[in-house]
Amino acid sequence: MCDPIIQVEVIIPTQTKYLNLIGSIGEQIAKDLEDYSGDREALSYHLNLVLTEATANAIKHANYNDPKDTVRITIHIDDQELNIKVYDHGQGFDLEKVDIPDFDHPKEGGMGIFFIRTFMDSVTYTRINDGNVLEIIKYLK
Amino acid sequence: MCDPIIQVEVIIPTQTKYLNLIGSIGEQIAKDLEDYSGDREALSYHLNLVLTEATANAIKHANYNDPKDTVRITIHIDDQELNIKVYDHGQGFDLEKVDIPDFDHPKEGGMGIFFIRTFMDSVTYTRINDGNVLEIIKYLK
Amino acid sequence: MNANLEKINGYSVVNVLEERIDAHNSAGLKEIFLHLIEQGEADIIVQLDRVRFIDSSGLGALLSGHKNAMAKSGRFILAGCKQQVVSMFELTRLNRIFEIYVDLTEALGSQN
Amino acid sequence: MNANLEKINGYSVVNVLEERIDAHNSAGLKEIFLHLIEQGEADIIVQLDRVRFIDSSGLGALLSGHKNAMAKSGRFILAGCKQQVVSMFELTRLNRIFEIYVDLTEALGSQN
Ligand SMILES: Nc1ncnc2c1ncn2[C@@H]1O[C@H](COP(=O)(O)OP(=O)(O)O)[C@@H](O)[C@H]1O
Ligand SMILES: Nc1ncnc2c1ncn2[C@@H]1O[C@H](COP(=O)(O)OP(=O)(O)O)[C@@H](O)[C@H]1O
Repeated sequence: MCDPIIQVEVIIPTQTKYLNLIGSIGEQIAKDLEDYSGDREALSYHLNLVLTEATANAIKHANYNDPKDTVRITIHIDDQELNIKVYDHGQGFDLEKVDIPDFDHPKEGGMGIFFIRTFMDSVTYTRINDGNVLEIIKYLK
Repeated sequence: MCDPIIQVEVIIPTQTKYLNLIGSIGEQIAKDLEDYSGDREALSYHLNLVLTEATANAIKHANYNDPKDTVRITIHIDDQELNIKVYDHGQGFDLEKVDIPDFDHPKEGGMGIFFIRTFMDSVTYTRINDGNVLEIIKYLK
Repeated sequence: MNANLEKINGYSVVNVLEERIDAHNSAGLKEIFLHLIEQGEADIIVQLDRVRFIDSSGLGALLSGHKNAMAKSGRFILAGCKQQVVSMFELTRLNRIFEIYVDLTEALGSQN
Repeated sequence: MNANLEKINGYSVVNVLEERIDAHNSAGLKEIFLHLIEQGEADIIVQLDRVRFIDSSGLGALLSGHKNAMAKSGRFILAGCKQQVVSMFELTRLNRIFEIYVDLTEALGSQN
């Protein structure tokens, strides 16, 4: 029973104005999920947030000021899990070295990866041919 | 200047509950379009409507009750135009034979293609390998 | 179709609670009208103030309700339509067929 | 960043008119706070009642406003936050740092 239910692929220029589009797609997908036993409203917000943060990182940190650079985002959903991949063409970074923010001394940045890890079940960042891919999984069962 | 700006591909099961997702993506894309000289609010509604009607047709008329059947929708936008393709796996139909509705004797059905033609600039329906594709174009300049 | 029903001054008021009427829920709306009319409730006001989007199947459901109410010499009134929805009526000339009032109060105050 | 400014009882009230604060408009919000504080207006109320979504950069912009207002011995008050927004403050413990009131009236009526 692992046939994909929904598959979405979006390719956008590295511009923050498209974050709303990406986030909204996540929000809407959560509303359409059948059989999700958890809090659907919360999942809507979380998917919106996770897609926004991951795409914003690909735009902010992985773009050599090439106006033709793009970010590719895929969302695959099957019975078991929701899988998000965000592809960038940057120099990459070490996900393991990103620490939990120090909430006693809050800083303006550095909360994005924390949100992704908090709301989703698995996060990896891997170098591929012409760039990198951040893969995020949320188990639905 | 014909590099694509936004590319979206969505594959959904042939179920009407996903119409909202498809329509919402169109609505949001219209809001993000730069340099569109026309009425952006109206374009939002029209894209929502056109995607909803075209996808609903692929679900209603082109589905042999195969629960694993899917509809594939692509949206490509460049400087010049917005291109929507809706792929179905059905027996097809003759688009040229779909008449304008008779508004003096209104009927419950038969308005979908009329809306698509009214709001967009070009509509074609073509047989391809394993099905058919409805291609809809709206010029942006 | 998410909707609730009230009875006011002899009218069955159908409050549509969805923002969107499309092929996913329009059959449900049509059913509501059919059911009312079968029960002899052919004076119907449809409150559309929440509806931001309607597709061809939604227009079809309203037209079906209208036709069936007329067949029983009832009234079929639309109230609270947003501009986007009115535009769809205009494009299909359904505005010449439906009785349309700004809101429920105007609809209830209207003479047949 | 779509926002308007009012001056009420000595406070600069920033009404955020967006439903969404993300990396696209958060820099603009930060600028608004910086600009006010540079002009000596360090008592700020941010009306967030329209905001349905805030990301990490939006939280960062609020934190920046807070820090800069504190540095000038001002106040930095958030009003009208929706539950989703409050949840984000709670997760990052920013609720311990920000002064938060249900609405503008409560915010204006509060004593320092
Ligand atoms: N796609 C990416 N490419 C390169 N570096 C990244 C990427 N995503 C995250 N990073 C690095 O990880 C750090 C932490 O990211 P995050 O938690 O989202 O906070 P912020 O983006 O606010 O700094 C970033 O500052 C950046 O150095
Ligand atoms: N993808 C499709 N596959 C097969 N037939 C189609 C398809 N799309 C439209 N049609 C045919 O064209 C007719 C007109 O479509 P439309 O104007 O959308 O109205 P409706 O769907 O309400 O009948 C349909 O009744 C159907 O016969």
